[in-house]
Parts: sequence; C-alpha cells; structure tokens
Amino acid sequence: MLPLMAQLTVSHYLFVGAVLFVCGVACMATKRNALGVLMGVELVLNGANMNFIAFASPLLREKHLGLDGQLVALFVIVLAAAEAAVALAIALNFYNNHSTIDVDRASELKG
Amino acid sequence: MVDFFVSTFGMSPTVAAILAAGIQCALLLNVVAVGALVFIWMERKIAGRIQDRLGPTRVGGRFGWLQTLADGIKLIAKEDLTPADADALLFKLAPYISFAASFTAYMALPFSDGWVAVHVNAGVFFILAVLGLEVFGTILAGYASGSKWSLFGAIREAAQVVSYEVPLGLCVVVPVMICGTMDLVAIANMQSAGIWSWLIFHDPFTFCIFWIYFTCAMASVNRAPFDLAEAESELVAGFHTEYSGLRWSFFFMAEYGSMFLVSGLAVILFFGGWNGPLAIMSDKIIGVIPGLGLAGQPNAWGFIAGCVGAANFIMKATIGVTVMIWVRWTLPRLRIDQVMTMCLKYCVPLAAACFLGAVFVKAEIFGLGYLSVDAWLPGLRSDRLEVREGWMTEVEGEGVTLSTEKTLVHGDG
Amino acid sequence: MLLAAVDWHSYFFMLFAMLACAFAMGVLLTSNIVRMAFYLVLSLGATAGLYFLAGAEFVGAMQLMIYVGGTLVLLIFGVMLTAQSRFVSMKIRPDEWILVASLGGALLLLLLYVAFSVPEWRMEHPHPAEISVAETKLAAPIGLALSGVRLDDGIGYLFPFLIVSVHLLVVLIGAGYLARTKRRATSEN
Amino acid sequence: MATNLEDPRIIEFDVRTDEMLVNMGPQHPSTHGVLRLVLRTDGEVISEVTPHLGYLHRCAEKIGENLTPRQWIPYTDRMDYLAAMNMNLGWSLVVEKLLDHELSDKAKHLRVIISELGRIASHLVGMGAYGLDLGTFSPFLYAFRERERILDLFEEVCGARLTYSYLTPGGATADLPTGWVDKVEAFLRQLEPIISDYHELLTTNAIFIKRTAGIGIMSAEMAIDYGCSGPVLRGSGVDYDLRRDGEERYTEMYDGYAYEVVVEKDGHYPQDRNYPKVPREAVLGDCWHRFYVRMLEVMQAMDLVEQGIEKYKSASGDWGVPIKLTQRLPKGDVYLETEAPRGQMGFYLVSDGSAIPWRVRARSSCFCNLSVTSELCPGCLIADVPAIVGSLDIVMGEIDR
Repeated sequence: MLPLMAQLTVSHYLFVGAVLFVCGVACMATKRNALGVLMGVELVLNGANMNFIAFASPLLREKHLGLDGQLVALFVIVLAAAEAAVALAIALNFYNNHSTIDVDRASELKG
Repeated sequence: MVDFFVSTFGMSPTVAAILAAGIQCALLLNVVAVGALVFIWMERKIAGRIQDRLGPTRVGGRFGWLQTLADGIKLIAKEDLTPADADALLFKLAPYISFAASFTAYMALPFSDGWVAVHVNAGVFFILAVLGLEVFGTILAGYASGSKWSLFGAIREAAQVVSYEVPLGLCVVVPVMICGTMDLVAIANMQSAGIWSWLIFHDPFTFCIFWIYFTCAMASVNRAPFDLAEAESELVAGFHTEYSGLRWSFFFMAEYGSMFLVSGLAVILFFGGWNGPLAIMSDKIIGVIPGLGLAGQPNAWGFIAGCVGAANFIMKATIGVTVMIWVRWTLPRLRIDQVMTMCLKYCVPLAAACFLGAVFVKAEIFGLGYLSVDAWLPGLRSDRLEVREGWMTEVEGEGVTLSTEKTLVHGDG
Repeated sequence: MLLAAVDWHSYFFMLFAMLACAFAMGVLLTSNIVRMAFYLVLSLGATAGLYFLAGAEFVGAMQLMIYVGGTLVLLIFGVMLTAQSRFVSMKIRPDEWILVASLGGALLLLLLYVAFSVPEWRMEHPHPAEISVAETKLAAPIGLALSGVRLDDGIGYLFPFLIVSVHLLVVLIGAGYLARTKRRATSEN
Repeated sequence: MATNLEDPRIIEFDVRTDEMLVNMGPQHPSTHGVLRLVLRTDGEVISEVTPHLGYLHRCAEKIGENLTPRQWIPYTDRMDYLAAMNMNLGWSLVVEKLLDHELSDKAKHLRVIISELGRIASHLVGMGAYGLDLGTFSPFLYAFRERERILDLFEEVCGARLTYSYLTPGGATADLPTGWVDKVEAFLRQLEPIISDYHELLTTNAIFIKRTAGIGIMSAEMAIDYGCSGPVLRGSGVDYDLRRDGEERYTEMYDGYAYEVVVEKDGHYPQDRNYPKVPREAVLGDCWHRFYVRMLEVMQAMDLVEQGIEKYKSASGDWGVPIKLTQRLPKGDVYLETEAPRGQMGFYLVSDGSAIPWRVRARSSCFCNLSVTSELCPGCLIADVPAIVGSLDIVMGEIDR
C-alpha cells in the first residue's frame, strides 16, 4: 500500500466513502431488525458526507468546493438527526403495537 | 516541544513528535490521575467534616492522605468478575470508553497561558462534544451487565445527561459570545485585568448564567442531587453494580475526572482562568496599575508566571470541586422526573432568557449596554481587538464594512 | 528509517480510514443489534477523525457532537427499549448473504473504478505545505455563511439554515408526539 | 385509585413486553431490614406492589408458650429493636393487668421517663433512615450522634444499649442510678437547638419537600380501614393517641402530664413552640406530614421527660420491685395496647392458671402500616417506593416477630 500513500488525493477519501456507502446499503438490505435498517441509512448518509468533505477540502485539491461543501455536510448531519428521530418514533410505535421489531412481520398492508 | 527536541538532540522530526506527544499524554494522565486521587481523598475528608466525624486519618501519615492509594491498590487486587448473562465484550469495554471520553477532553483544557496539550481553535466546542460521548460508556455498562436494575440506571442516566447538554451548551455560548472566540486560551487572556475583568461580573445576565451552568454541569456529571444513576436507595448502584476491582475504579476516575474538567471549564469561562484576582503577572492590574508583565514571555520569568497561573487555575477549580462535594453531602436526591422537568422547564428557558439578555447587553440594544462592566471600565479587555482583527482582516481591504461590526467592537476606545 | 519517511497526514488518514471501514463492515457482519450500534458509534467517530484530517475542523466537531453524541444516543435508546431477548440477535439466512455479498461487491467495484478513473481526482495537490493553518480555522466563516454573509463571495445560506432549523423543530415535536407511551385504558394516573 | 379487575376497559395484553416484574429484594438497602417488595412496573411507573414478609420470623410467640412472663421480656426487646423499652413496657402492663398488680407513683414516672426517651431515640433513627432513603447521608449520622447519647444514658440504667430488658412486669429490674436524672436534663437542654437544625436539614429542605410532599397521600378513612396507627395515622389527621385515649391502666401513667397530641387539628399543628411551617405542596396524609408528625413528637417527648423528672424526684414509694420469676398467673386472658413510637403495640396473654402462659400474641403496628403500601404505591415512580416505605417507618423485627 505504500505507493498509494505517497500523497493523499481525493480518491482516497472517495474509497472510504464508497466502502461506507456499500456497507450501509448491504446493511439495509440484510438486517431484519428495523433498527438495523436505520443504522444502514446512517452509514449511507455518512458515505455521502465523506465525499462532500473530500471535494471541499483545501488540502487535497487546487480547485476545491470551498465553504459550500462543508456547509452541505453540516446540513446533511442535521437532517440525518431529524430523519433518525422520525424513523425511531415509527419503529417504537410499531414495536408497541405489534410487540415485534422484525421487519418481515410488518406485512399488515398486504392485500 | 518538537523543535526543542530537534534542535538540542538532533532527532528526526517524526521521532521528536512521537516523544513530545508521549510526554504530553503522560503529563496529562498524571494530572488527571493525581487529581482524582486528591479529590477522592478530599471528598472523604469533607464528607467527614460535614457529618461531624474525622474521615480517613490512619493511612499514610497524619491526615490519611494515602487512603485513596490504598483503595486503588485494593481495587487493582480485587477480582474483576463478569456476570454470567453479561455481554462480555461490551461489558469489558464500557469503563474504558467512559474514562477515555472524560480524559480526552483534558487535551483542550489550558492550565495556564500556552500550557495546553492541543491548542484547539474551537476548544469549548471540542470539550462539549467529547463530554457528550461519556454517556456511551454508561449506556453500554448498563446494558451489558445483563441485570434489569442496571438497565434502569443506564437509561435514566443517559436521558439525564443528554437532556442536560442543551442548557449546558446554551450557558457556554454566552462567554464565547462576549469574547468573540471559542479558543479557551484567548477567553482566559481576556480576563487578565484583575477581578473586574472576570466574565462572571461582566453583566447580571452572565452572573446568573454561571449559576445555571454550574447546576447543569453537576447534572451532566451525575453529581449531588442529580446522581440518579447510582441512586443507592432504589437501584443499588445503578449501571456499575456488576463492576468490581479495576473496571469499577475506571468509572470512578471518569467521574472525578469530568468533575474537575467541568469546574475547570467554569473557571476559564467565568472566573478568569489563570489570572488571579489581582493579576500581578499581567501587564495591567485592574486595568490601570502596571503589573509585572511577565505573562507569556519565553524566558524563565514567563515559566514562573505560567506556574503561578497554573496554581491559580487548579486552586479555583478545586474550589469548584469542593462546592460539588459540599452540595452532595447536604442535599437529598431528586427523582428522575423532577430532574427532567427541572432541566426542560427551568434550566433551558432560564438559560435562553439570560442568553438573550447577554446578547442585548453586548449589542447595546435597548440601552442595556450600560449594564456591562466594559461600559464603565473601558480598558479592561485590551486584546479583544486582536481577536476581531485576526478574524476579519480580509474584509477591511475590500470595503465591505459590516454595519453591525463597527458597533460591536466597543472597547477600542 | 521508515518512520521518518511517512508524513503524519497520510499515516493518520490510514489509521482512521482503516477504523472507519473495519467498523462499517463490523456493523454489517454482526447479528447482535447492540454490537451493531456500538460499532456504528466507533465507525462514525473515525469518520469524524477523517473530517478533521481533511481540514473541516468545524464539521468534524459537529459530527462528533450532533451525530455521534445526539443521533446515535437516540438510536441506542431505541435499541435499549426494544432489545427484548428474542430480538437481540436475529440470524440472517445464508442464501441472503450470498446475494448481498455479490451485489455489494459489484457496487463497490463500480464505485472504486469511478473513484480512481477520473484523472482530475487523482491529481495530487501541487504544493500542500503552503496551505496556512488559518485556512482550516473555518469556524467563524461558516458561522457567518450560515447567517448569510459570505466572505469569499459565495452565496449566503441564511434561508436554508432557517428552513432546516424549523424542519428539525417540527420533526422532533412530531417524533415526540408519535412515540409517546400510550397508557392502557386502566391506569389513569 | 383502586383498579378493580372486572373493569371491562382493561385491555390485558398477553405480551406486555415492557411490563417488568422487578423485585426490590430482601437485601435491598432501603427497605429497613429484610423486606421484599415485588413491583410490577410499566416502564418507570408502578402498577402493582406486593410485599413479601417472613424473612425475620423467629417464632417469638410460640416460644412464649413455654416461658414465664419475666423470661419472655428479652423476646419483646427483639421485636421492635429500635424502641425496645416501649416493647418491654407493653408486655409488663399486660402481665400486671392480668395480675391486677398495683404500681407506686415513682415506678409510673420512671416508666414515663424511660419510654419517652426510647421514643426520642426511635424517632431519631426513623428520621435518619428516611434521609438515607431519599439519598442524603449526613442526617443519618447526625441522628445517630444524638441517639448514641440516649443509648449511653440507657447503658447507665440497665447496662444494655439496644435490647435492654429493663422494664419488667411489676416495675423495673433496678432503680435509676443516682445523678442519672441530672444527666438526662443536661441532654435535653442541648438537644433542643439541635432538633431545629434537623428541621433545616430535612423538613424544610426544598428537595426533601419535592420528594415527599404530595406523595403517598393516604386519606384518614384509608388509614383507619387499614388499621394504621401512630405517626402514620396522625399524619393523616386522625386525632387518636393511646396515651390519652388508651386503656385506664396505660393512661394513668400519663395523668397530670401537660402535653398535646401531635396532629393537624382544625388546620394547624400544636403551636407551643415555633415549629417550621407546613409547605404549600404538602397535602394532609402525605409522606411529608408523617415525617413532620414524627419530628414534632420528639419535641413532645422531650417535654414529657422533663415533667417526668420533676414528678419522679418528688414521687414516693418503691421503684417497682418486679414480680417473682415463678409467679402463678390467674386463669383468664387479657389484651392491652400501648402507644409505641411506630404505632399501637398490643399484647394478648391467655393463661391457664399455671406460671407459664397458655398462649401469647403480639399485635404489631408496623404490620398494618406496611399493608398500606400496596394501596399507595400504584401509579407512582420507582423512586417513590422507598420514599413511601420510609415514611411509614417500619421495622421488620416487629412485623415478622
């Protein structure tokens, strides 16, 4: 790995962002626990945030996004908090009514 | 530190950097460990005095000052058992998270002018962020112990600590707003013109903000009337019932560490950090009489001024810790819902109101400007100008004059 | 010797990147919901470290405080409230694993190809050393940008800032209302 | 607030997963000895409390059936071990009633001094333990400092500090040592200001009021229905004190003593001293009032002891020579109740004419006081259970016998 580490570029950060993103998607796909899906969503959001910060960082590229990248990242963090709150409220509600958190069981709307 | 190694020993910069980091970590770990040692001993002595008894007297000399060391050795020797239905990995890891979180915050805490491990620009923000992480250790400990009662304790404490971060954040913003920077060293240096420059006397709003801060700090560190987690009467010992030996002592150290940290933060934000009431070391005492002007000079005098400053800081923080101990041994404990209502119905609105008041005083709206000390003693905060300068230099050149900016800078005389 | 050659920036990047990816995989692989939450906390902590390294000091501190200190505590509360013994670790059938592994792997390869194919992203920054430390001290400019005043003649973010704060308020009140414990009809305390 | 089970609106979930069965186990530090409370909680709120007793049962009554009355005195000590003197008094009075044994005035005044001092010591422990339940440790130590002084006085009288076996049927095992009475007067003089400190420490403490006022409210009817007695009953405003309304043989001990029963009559407590005011939040019958009645009773007991000392000095007659060990008991049964610090302590003695009673029965006051918890606790929080149980000031030794 040493040559890769010669000088940090944006694509290193994109690598980490991609890994986070894929883990998040896989986690959403496989987890049967509603909260597991929620965690997958958090990972996906973080993957996206990583790319924003990478493109906005003055250290990595000559022509960088400047302040906008970091501001968008801030907004993503705040909105992720809001999203997690609502999703959790729904999951708790579901749990209280059906005494189960298993996503497969949530099939009452089935025709 | 790094260039000192490179220049004198001719080491390569990397090794020097590692060495410097190692020394600073060791120093800080000692400060916290010895601090915790002293505070545990102090707590037992003061509790004794409050309860009309002596406290430890036999271990190690006259005042039993080695008592905590003896406890420490006993704790190390004690067996660290893990309960059967505990989640082993999380159970073993929880105390270290708690201790690490409370200890990393010391990185950004300056003991004297320039005596800070990592000079973080947003020091206050960093400390608050890291303090927020300490709650994870408690939650994991409560869950991983496997018993219903520790789960109760963990959820109670998590709810309390998370909800008390809101008023804590609000209270911390006021001194930051007055000094215009989040850098702890700059805030403390701005209070270097004697007792009147201390932010607690800046205006009546900041005065009551301090008291709200101190209550919320006690709550977010789980001390005194808010120590729900280890409410012995109902939950036996809350989340750390199942811990024993060394692991339990890590929780104990984390608690005392964050207690000193929170009162240290209070000292820097409100009580002028390392400047004594008569700031002899700084260049102007009470803004008028010329002082010795030793602070911050690179030579040996500067070092002595640094030592005096550190002693000042530690003494004031210890007074804060003593008040916490004193309150703990006199007041009964609040119920969980009373703690919550107090946070949401009293602390947050009060902090918000005082914050609004402080903003009006700062921006001289409704003529409230005369409430603040700066209006009567203009020479107090000399170096606030540089902070503003350093931050806004680009603007002056292009003629984008911020209208609000001019009136904000009051003390430029 | 070896240590001298490696400059600190990439060394720490390597450390934090490894941590973030390892714990993200940990979230995926473990079946115990509480361990998943704990690995997620560590993974997001490592990403906060990466933000610090990329020069976004303010965003890193915000991530630590809001995301890890707030949202994940909320999540762990959710886990605690629902972590009755039979839901703690729900096994996943092997055939699902194979499907997800293949799809995930394909997606990962695609993303990495894109990440490393665009020359413009791989071009190193000509002179990283001159970036003065003040460049990364962006707390004040971000604050001003959020209140609409941009120093480097970009657009102000006052309006989105207001929208987000109102949105957050409404969402939190809604979530609080939605998740309140509905007492059974009997204990009317 | 009683939830009757036939109410159709009850929706009984079969899987109420967050309904937790949690027990405040026998070894729990806050429940005053060995009591096990099984709490059915819904999250933080309690839906049902069932106390489990018997951990401290020592078959005292069965043993009483093959011991002479004087030999059974040590067993009465171990019932309410915090107020052993009052237990001995209760049993001695029952035996004297059966024997129709007359006591001299001096013996009566001696008994008043001793039992009221025992009441002060017992209420001090009640106050300290209640502070411990609510989380503050210091009042416990202050209370015990004063209690130690009383125990020293008792040690001079009968050699023991906790289980005295001093008052026996017929009087007392020995007369008060010379000069003891002056020591008691000195103790009372220095106790007066200290008690007002304790009021500041707990009774008027804002957090204490927050934790106790308006919690565990027991109406006068419920108190009477459950047979509560002592400070628990008077805390709900029922004006009933055995020292005034009790049996002739017991109330004659208190003849000629000027005292007021500590209860909230027509809106106010007795005002012979400037006691702290009742806070706004406190509702009659809540934990705060029970605690307040106990604290006022300490002051009342101090007055009684002072008057007892004057009367004892001027009284004539012997100090109450105890009956013979093998005294034959007349055939018949007898029951008498006395005002112990925790409530009405009744003793019932059936004798078949021999020196050994045929059946002995002790009616415990804390047993009835404890039964109120399953009525008061539902609907309150877990942290309130110790507050309520602590305010009832129960002692397991007396409940389990």
